[in-house]
Amino acid sequence: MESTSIFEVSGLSKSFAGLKAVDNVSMKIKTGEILGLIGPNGSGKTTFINLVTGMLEKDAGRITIDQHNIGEMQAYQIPVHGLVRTYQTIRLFKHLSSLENVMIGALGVGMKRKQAAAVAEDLLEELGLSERRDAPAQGLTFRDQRLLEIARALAAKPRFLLLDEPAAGLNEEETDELFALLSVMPEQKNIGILIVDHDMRLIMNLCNRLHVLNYGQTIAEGKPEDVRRNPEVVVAYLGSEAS
Amino acid sequence: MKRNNTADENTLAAASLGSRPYFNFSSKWSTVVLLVAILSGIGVFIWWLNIPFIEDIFTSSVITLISVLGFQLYMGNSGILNWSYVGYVGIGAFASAIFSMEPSLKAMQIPIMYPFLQKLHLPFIPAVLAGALVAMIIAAVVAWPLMRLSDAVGSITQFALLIVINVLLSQWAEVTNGPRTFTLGGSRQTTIWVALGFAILVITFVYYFKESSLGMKLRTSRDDRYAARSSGINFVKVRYQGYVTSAFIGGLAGGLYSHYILSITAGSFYMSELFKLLSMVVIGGSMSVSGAFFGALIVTLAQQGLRQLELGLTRSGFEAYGMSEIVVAILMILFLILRPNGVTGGRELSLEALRNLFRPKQYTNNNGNKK
Amino acid sequence: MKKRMIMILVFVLVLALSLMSMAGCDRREGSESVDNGDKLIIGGAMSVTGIQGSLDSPAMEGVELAIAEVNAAGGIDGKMLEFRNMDSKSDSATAAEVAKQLVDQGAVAIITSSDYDFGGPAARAAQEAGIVGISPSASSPLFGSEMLGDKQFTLSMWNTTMGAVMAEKAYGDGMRTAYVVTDDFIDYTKSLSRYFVECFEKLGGEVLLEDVFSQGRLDTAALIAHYKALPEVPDFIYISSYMPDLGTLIKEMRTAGIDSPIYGGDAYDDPALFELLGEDFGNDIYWDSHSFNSEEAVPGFNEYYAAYKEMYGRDVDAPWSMAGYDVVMVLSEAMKEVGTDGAKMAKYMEDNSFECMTGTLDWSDAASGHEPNKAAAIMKLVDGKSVFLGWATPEYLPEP
Amino acid sequence: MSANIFIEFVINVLSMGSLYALIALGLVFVYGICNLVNFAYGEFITVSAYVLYFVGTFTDLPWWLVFLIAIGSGALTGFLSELIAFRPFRGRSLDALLVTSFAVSIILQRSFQLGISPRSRAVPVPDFFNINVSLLGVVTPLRNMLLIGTTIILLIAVLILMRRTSLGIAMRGASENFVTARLMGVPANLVISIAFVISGILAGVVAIFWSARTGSVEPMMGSGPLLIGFISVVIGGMQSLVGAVVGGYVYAFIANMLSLTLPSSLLSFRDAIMFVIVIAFLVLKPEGLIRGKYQEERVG
Amino acid sequence: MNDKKQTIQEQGSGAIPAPILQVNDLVVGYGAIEVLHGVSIDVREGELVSICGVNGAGKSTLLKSVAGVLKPRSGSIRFKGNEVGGKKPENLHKHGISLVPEGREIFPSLTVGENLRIGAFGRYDAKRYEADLADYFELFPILKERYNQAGGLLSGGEQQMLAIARGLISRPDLLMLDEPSLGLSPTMVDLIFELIRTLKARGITILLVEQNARRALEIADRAYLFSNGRIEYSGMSDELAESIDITSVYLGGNNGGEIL
Repeated sequence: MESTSIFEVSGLSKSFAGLKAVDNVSMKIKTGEILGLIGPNGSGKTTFINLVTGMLEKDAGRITIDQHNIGEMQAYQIPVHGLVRTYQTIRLFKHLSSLENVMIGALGVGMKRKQAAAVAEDLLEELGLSERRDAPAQGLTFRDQRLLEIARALAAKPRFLLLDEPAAGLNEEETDELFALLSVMPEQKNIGILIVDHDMRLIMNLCNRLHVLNYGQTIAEGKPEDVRRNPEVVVAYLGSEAS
Repeated sequence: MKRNNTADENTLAAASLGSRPYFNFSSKWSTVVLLVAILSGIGVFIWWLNIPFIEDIFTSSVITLISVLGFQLYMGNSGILNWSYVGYVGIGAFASAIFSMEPSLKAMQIPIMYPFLQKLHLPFIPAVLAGALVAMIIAAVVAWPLMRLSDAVGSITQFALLIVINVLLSQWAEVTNGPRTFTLGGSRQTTIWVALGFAILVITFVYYFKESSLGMKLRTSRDDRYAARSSGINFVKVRYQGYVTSAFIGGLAGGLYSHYILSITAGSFYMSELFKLLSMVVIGGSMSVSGAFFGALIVTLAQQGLRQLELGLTRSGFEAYGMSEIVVAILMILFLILRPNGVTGGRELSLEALRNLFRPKQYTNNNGNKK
Repeated sequence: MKKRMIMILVFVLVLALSLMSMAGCDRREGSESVDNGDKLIIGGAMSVTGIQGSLDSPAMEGVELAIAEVNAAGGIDGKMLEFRNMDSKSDSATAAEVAKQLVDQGAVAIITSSDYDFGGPAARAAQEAGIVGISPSASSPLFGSEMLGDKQFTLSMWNTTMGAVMAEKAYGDGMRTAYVVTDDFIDYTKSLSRYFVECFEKLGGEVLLEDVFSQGRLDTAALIAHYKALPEVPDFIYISSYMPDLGTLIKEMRTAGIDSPIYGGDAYDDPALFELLGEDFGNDIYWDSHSFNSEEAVPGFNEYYAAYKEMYGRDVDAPWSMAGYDVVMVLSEAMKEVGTDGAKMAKYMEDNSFECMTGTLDWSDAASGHEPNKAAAIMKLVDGKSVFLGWATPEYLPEP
Repeated sequence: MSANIFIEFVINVLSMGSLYALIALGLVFVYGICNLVNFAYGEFITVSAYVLYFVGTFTDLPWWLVFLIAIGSGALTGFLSELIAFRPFRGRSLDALLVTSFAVSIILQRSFQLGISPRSRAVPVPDFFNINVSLLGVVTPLRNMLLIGTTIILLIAVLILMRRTSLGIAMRGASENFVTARLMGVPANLVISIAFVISGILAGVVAIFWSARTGSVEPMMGSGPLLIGFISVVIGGMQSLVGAVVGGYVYAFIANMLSLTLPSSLLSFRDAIMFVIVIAFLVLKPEGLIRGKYQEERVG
Repeated sequence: MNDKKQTIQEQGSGAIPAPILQVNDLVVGYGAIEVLHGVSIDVREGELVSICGVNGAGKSTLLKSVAGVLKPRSGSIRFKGNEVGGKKPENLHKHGISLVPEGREIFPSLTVGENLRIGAFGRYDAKRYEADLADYFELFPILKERYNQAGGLLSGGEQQMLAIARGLISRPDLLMLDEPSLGLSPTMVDLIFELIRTLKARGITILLVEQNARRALEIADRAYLFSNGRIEYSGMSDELAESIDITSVYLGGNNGGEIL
């Protein structure tokens, strides 16, 4: 019913003081699928997200959504092209109410106020946050803050959602809830999700495909069960035995 | 619950309390109504008292209130202290004075004034508005490159800007009569009613601004500018818009002030004025319009009280001149330490807040739906 | 808990202060009825703080002294005088505001700050209320009935006199070329230079260069450089400025080896300046002022000195205190004769001449601006001590 | 004639620059550690100048002891103001600190007005300060030479402190990374107190030379040096001690150039010109002048 | 150096030495988030204890709490028998806790020598310092070479060496290393682990947080496996390495990882 969009990154590179944080990474996501981006600490995942969302300037590479070149844009120009993100350390507008937080997501992509409010109301309802709609975001529980951040991202009606460690700080039960929420989202909303997380239980079960980084380079790609058995991935995570 | 989305922001904001039938009109806009009611109440009472000097104090406090509201509009929503703000108040004051003064009077008082300025002549209210516009345009011109700076650098540049404005106001003799007093001819035009009228407009506007999408966007840049950016908000742009708007209100306050006091110098729009505004906002609570309102109220009362005290003490042989500033400064530091969000704690005065005041506190972290 | 305690304290403090401000109004209402009671309030909108403080504080001492004297002699028709000063903080806006408050408290006259810029707004408030406003030593010609209204006076000679006297003095001393430095801070400093230059040039003198600076933004290096770059060494330097920059400038010029005589106006009459210059630099400096602290210059000074010493326990400070004293004496004479009505008082002051500590004083009528007709005292600094040279009235008086 | 003007110019730049360098150094010490542009710094200078006035006028102590007491009082003011006013704000927002220092400045200023007098007081200085010396045909007061000498000695002292002693090295470390320095056993309170004390000592020295130049002290005298220090620090790059010193001399150079070249009618706009330069500096290369922790932190 | 080694050996020959660090039921969090939900560990004198686990499991948080950077919400931290929870980092350093922070945190504009000098700040002893310096130059020859260079100009591996030397030079009773191999090239990682092994041989008590589980378990005496702010497994490291499928802890279990 809805068209398929494609988010494509090719040859993305970035180095800090000579150190290659992201090194020639390419990736492609379609709406309706969930791609997991994993790798050991310091492998360049967060840098990757910062690059594609315009928070950092890339050294080289091309980033497009359906032919729109978003790679040269400022961070604030990107959401309107259908790409939004969340943060590992939750970044909410702590003095704004839950409703306002979500509305911002919609206002940010140019929606009118009335429409934004309606969208926000619906999303709060959907994520079970309606009761807290007028409470300042900083008073919410950690779980609710996570959900609220996702709601804010969804309010922009994105085609692609980048989740940076959404399960960090959640307990097992909450992670299960998150899984339930995310697993149906691609189809329901026809969006593509790129998720970075360390919770392998979540990643392995949620993702259609995985993309593994180490030292900023792609070391593996493919179905979760394949990636898991990939010796290079295991070495990246656990280290090699001493030679 | 299906909601009717044709309602404007008022009802929208109030809808949280869907389960509270007796209060369907906006809980949020009650803030404006309450503040305006308090202010006009005091105004009418003072008018009824008919003591000229109290009326004067009130009028000048109302002008200060307008100034504080403009200051809060930017500081409260963007979280950035605008050190140069009083400079715009000064620009507004001088510009409107130049606009409204009789050309012949200008020629007599400031013979070296540029001829095109001497020729300008506008009636009072248009002159004040034009003065505010001048302040706004100057802000619009100088501020753009400064807006992307933040934190320490931002503060420093704004502070430097204030000094530049002050030097220009105090030295540009062809415009402002230089370091000497600029005296407006004629009688006082900013009466108690004019001031009150503008104050009511400005309270409403500042509150509206806060709740508008621009205000909301500005507030996001205060809370987290990274998240704001990734939510599609160009925080440099919204800051700029907020800054310029605030300069307009500052200029407005300046124009009302010059037509109230009738003799102005650049020194009136410098450190001690900035300090006064700052103390009001800090004591009242910078994040809410009510905070600026009550801050202005408290500091004005304290200063007037202290001035009487100064007088009393001095008459009894103890020189106490300058004490009021010291007390206000200490008060401000105490507030910063003990209650950084001021008396209002960053909240707005509203009917609901009033109700809560008279209700035992029973909620700890759940203030969404308490009984 | 502690926090709450402090919050409550703060609240109580604010409440108390606001009540106090109400108490202020009660007094006002009281004082209105005091008119037929037993005291007359003389309001003071003088600056205790800020740059003007150094002139106004001594003047206030003179005011208090005179008030005590008048009251000791039975007051005005049995009513005691009360002096009520509110600090105008060397700020024109504050001056206007406090003057209004004083009017509302029932003041029968306002003594303003000793300067047009800081005192003018208070005088305007007095004029609006229909009462007399008078400045002890504002010398700008703007301080008069033309700019401020028909009930406003200054006890001081105008800068026309002050500038002219010094121009004639300098020319008489054989000075032909001048380097003039003007502090454009207030009208006083600016107009003084203007009249000086006008008179000096009329006499045939030549001004080699007129330099300008602003109080608080003094750049001695620049001025000295300008001086040294002059095509010829000027006979003397005329500086129209104020303390503290005045002191710094003279001291730095002397230190830089510039030893031309320096001439100036009444702002030089500041003990802080004498002390600052000391024996080393305190020579060859001339100025004119309102009076001088000696029996020789002012008959009756010794008596004044004794009364002052008894009241304040120290020597007479600057001659400004005498101006303050005179102000009260003039006001009380007028009140004795015609009562406290502002218009009548003003008329009386216009019509009569007064024998003051600061010399004989005769105001012109309101139409010609209440121009004070007065002699100037000429002084010289010798080893950091001021020496009285005599009284002078100018031959030629420039138009204000 | 022109040679003389040149020599005089050089002497002016060197002596004024020395004074400005000391002022800037005092500001940057606190800024480096606490990120605080200390508005009350001008009042530290005023305190010392008043002590100079009181002790010098009302006692017969030898001049060097008077100077020591004045410098000590500056140090004490720095220490106490940190303890009472700034310490409670540890870890709070930058603006809260700035506003506090602003309030402290107002409190001190008004206290002088209230407790001493709004009028200026003549500050006694030892006679040799006013002796003139002739240098390459230019007459200049000896105190200018003393100032240059004192500045050199103080700079060397500061340099030794910061480069050779553990405390100095620790302070430099703390200004780069406070948390890590604490992990190495560098006590936060000590480092911050020392920064304020050094700032106060420098304020004391500045007070001596500043009031020797103006000859007097009055409650508002601190604002002049504060602005000068402020400009110098910005020119020099905010964080670095060397930068502050260089900034002081550069400022003196620019100011003297403007004094010489600007017509006197424009001279009063000099501050405006200086501050426009400052703003331009900050806008064009904020990261070049202000290094390290002031860059916006990278996300993630 | 030598006398210290001996004391440990003497102690070692007797009963099990008392724990030098004992953490009980530690709960730590930032803002709304709780990171450690009741963690208990102990470290005995002379031991090398390793803490492994995926990113975000709370390993660094634990070290920061022990070092005094973070304040515990509840639970106790006892060091050499004294309660130290919530004390200031500078005081803890004086008591002998030294943390080599994650990301090295070298003072970039200070020279290598000055970096080391700060490391000894809390426990500076001129005589010992010079001797130790000479000793560390043997261990880290590169530091001697670069002694007068600014810390920021060193390569990542050199910086890590410097950070470790800086942590050691105060002769701490407990050295905590936070992810020393992070972001280093494989050869450099080898070097660092070799170094840690040497330090252990010298009798230094070490608490090591390391993502590289295989290597960490290889050199550690004992290990704790963290997951989600809790201890998942603990024990002697060789036993751990054999008995648990570490891969599943890191990369999710074969089937134990099903959700719902």
